[in-house]
Amino acid sequence: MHDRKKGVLAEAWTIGKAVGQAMRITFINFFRKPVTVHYPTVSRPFPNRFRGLLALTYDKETGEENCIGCRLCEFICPPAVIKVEMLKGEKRNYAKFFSLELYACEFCELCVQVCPTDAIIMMKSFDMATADRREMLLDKDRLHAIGLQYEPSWATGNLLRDMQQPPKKESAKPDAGSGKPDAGSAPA
Amino acid sequence: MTPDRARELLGTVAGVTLSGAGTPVVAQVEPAQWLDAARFAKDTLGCAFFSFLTAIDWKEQGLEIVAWVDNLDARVSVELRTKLGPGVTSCASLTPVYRGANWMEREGFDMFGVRFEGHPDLRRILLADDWEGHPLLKSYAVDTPHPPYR
Amino acid sequence: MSFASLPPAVQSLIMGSAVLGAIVGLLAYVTLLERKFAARLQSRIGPYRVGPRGLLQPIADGVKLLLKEDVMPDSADRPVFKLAPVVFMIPCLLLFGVIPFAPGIGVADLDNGILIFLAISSLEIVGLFMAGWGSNNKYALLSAMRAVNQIISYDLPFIMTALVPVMLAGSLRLSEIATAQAGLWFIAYPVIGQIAFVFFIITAVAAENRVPFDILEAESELVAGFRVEYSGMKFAIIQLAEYAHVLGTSFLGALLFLGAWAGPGPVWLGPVWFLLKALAVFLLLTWVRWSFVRIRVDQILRVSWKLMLPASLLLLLATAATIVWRTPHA
Amino acid sequence: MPDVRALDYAGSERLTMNMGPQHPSAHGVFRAILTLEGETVVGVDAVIGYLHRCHEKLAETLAYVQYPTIASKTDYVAAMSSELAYVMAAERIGSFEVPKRAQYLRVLMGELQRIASHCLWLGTWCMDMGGALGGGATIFLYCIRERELVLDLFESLVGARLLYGFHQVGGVRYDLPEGWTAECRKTVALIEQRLGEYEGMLEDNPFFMMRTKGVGVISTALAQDVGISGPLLRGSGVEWDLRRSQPYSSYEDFAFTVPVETGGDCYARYKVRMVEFRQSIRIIRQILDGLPAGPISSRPGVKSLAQVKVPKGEAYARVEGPRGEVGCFLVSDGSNKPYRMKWRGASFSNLAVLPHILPGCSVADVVAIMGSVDPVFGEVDR
Repeated sequence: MHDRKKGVLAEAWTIGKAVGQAMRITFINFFRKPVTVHYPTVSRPFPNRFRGLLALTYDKETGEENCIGCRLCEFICPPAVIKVEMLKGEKRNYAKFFSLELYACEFCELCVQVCPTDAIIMMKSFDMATADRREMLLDKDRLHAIGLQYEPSWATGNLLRDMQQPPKKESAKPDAGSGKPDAGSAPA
Repeated sequence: MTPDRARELLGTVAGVTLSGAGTPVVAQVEPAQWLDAARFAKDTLGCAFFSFLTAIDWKEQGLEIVAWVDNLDARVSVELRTKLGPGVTSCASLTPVYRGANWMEREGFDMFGVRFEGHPDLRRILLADDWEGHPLLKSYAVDTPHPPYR
Repeated sequence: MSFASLPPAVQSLIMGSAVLGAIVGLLAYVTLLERKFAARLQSRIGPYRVGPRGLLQPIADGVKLLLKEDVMPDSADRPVFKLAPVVFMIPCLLLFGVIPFAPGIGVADLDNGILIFLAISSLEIVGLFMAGWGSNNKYALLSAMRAVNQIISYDLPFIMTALVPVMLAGSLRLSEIATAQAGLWFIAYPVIGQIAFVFFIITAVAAENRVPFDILEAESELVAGFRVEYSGMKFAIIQLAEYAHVLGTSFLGALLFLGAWAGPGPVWLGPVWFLLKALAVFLLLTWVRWSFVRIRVDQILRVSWKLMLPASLLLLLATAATIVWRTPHA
Repeated sequence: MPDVRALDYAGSERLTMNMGPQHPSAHGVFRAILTLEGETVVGVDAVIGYLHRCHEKLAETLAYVQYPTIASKTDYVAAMSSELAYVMAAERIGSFEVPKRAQYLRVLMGELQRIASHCLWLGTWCMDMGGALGGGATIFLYCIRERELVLDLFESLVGARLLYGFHQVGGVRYDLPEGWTAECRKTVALIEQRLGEYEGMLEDNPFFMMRTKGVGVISTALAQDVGISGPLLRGSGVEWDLRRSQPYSSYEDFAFTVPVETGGDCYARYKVRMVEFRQSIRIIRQILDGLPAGPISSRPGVKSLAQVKVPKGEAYARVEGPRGEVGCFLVSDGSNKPYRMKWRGASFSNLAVLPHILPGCSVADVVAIMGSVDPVFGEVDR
């Protein structure tokens, strides 16, 4: 504590200055606006690309469900929480069965990315706490209902794949992935 | 010390086969020479920095131990490897040369069941003491039932 | 029948109950004050959910702690474990018995009030050590040993510093120290007053075991120190007692240096002024607490014995010399 | 680990004290069985593994397209650098090229991640030293306040705050959204200003100096021998920064200094990290100024599991993470899954130094030293 080279008074002065400095900084912060968000009453604005609750979508024009039961999301899912069975139809296929174990989901957005029909998307919602674990086992109806309940995030399979598209050999056509920073604010 | 010079020097050590080019210098060592090769790397090549030690299970060809050391001043990396051979689970410990090998070898014992001879404190490190089997062996199936949690 | 015509014992009883009630109520809100103040220092809001702006938070805390399960370790030294919070609490509340809150208002205005105050103030260590020992917990034991070390080494400079105003006032009676400041608060006394006040704050922080001197709580090392095994109401009592001790010291600081109840306005505003000044001292202690990191036990002891104690002795000497110098020779 | 019995016995009773796995300063789930003589540590047995999740076995069962999203769970405080180590190893085996823009984005994220991670380190370290009910908590909350701003940037980029899944083999998955660069500039400017406040609260502060100077000295020889890396190694006087000595992902394009301190104590490590904060900000500014246009991935976006196949081979990719050398040793057998993956966690090696330096310290120093090592147990136990 006591530096022998300096005098006691000089030492006391440095200590006093440092102490004053620390207390000054806390005092400055006393007058800063608190950063706390009153969570359940006020919610932080979601960014456009928020990766939240998963949902299935309907086609906007025909009102049909988009999922064709191709099982790509089931294969890609790293924690293997998606289970799909396909129902063959005449014009197109459907998902006979679609379940998602949200309690093990890690929200990596790979299922969204691989979906060829933009059927599975993510929602701007994260508060899914529940007292019953079984409520987090989402079936097809629940997923469709969630899709109508919340606001969708920006990402869909096609948009994500476009963004990552490498330049085509020879014909470098400008697309969402190349060129200027991409317009993440455009809603899906 | 350059990678080439390191290669040249390592070539003079008995039981060392070199492969690859540039950095890292990959030295395939006979199991009997394992400790000597490491000591040579540290003392002669100046590889004082011990990066990691691990094992690879080549199924029927047995285990291979890999250690990676660096000479930080000359920026030369040396990868030491030794094939223990089928069925062999014992290997000389590098702890007399590198103190950092202590935990790495405990992990190797934990995951692969390699008995490092001369290790001061060879216990399981990541898994529980009463765990059965060595999970990173290829013979250990992913869905092997484990003793119940307590 | 007026209050003054009652027998002294009854007077003390009434006054004591009144002060006790007021202090316990005040303590509850002092915790809220500290939490709110600390929160703002840290860019937070602090408790805001219970009642308007969190004003009911202390009550909610109390109810919660009352309803909590009272866990006692199996191998604890039961009588000691149970008794410790009470032994800890009593001296902390007794402090308020000797403080005069305004001329004539107070439980007992003793002619050696400050000595009694300082004596009682260091008694808390008994309860503290009992708690540490009785818990049969290594963390608690270490903490209790640290506590004994620390409190003994900081009570000495604390007492020395508190003696400076005593010398300036020339009396051990707290009310006389207060009235002696009618002209000039002792904090405004040239040089000596300011140094003494700074020393008082440092030693008070140390004697209250607050950061940066809170090595006996030291939750990053000793989890919660001596109270690690306490829960429910016992924990609440310990917590309350700690705050009582801090508040008592704040009152003492306001009395010794800030002129106690002196202030503009009518006489009946005196206690209010005193309270405000005490709270200001309390906030200063809080501000120090929330601005520094903790120091190590051996360093704390070194600071005390090698720096604070000699320095406070010197200060005392200087005060004595000043008084002699300024007193006209008869 | 020194043999406790071999140490000189002063005649007082010894106390065995468990620090952790449930302990306020265990930084997760670390258990140090301390043998105490009074308040002095005479023996340490470090127990780890409480957070073991078989990452190395898991990697053998997951494809190259899947694992990067899980790699972020090894070092969850610096997820960007752990993901990068994995994809770099795969790219190195397959000699996949990465577009310039993607490389710059990786550096950008790595440096932002370093800021976020160091913020957390500073906060938790001060909390270890200063108490959750004291000045330590104040600095902790300030640091977390600033870290949140960086996480906000990540969130607006990838949509997640902690586990990003930003990298993929051949590039990155997300391009910058509109307005992101402006936001980023604002954030780093703010953080740079606030850094001065942290230093003002800590440096010259007698309490802080007493706690850190000369505490937990790691000698250069011990540092190399045990294989500690990152700020700890540089704090012990070795100039070794993978960004400088073995540049990856276009780090050679940027100007920055590698701080080296020779003290080897907690204060030296603190100084190194504080300089790194500023150097990261410097690199970020350079990237934002010179971010090239172009594709963000040399391979099309992930569509199926078998999309990325890596030829037979082996590679060791090392990345300078906030805690040091994050390495991924990958052995490929030509399929879409690795044959073997060894994860070299920086914290694992850094933590292994504790049994060598703790004996002789007091209990209070143990937490200060452990905090200065900055272990993340996701990476230690993997």
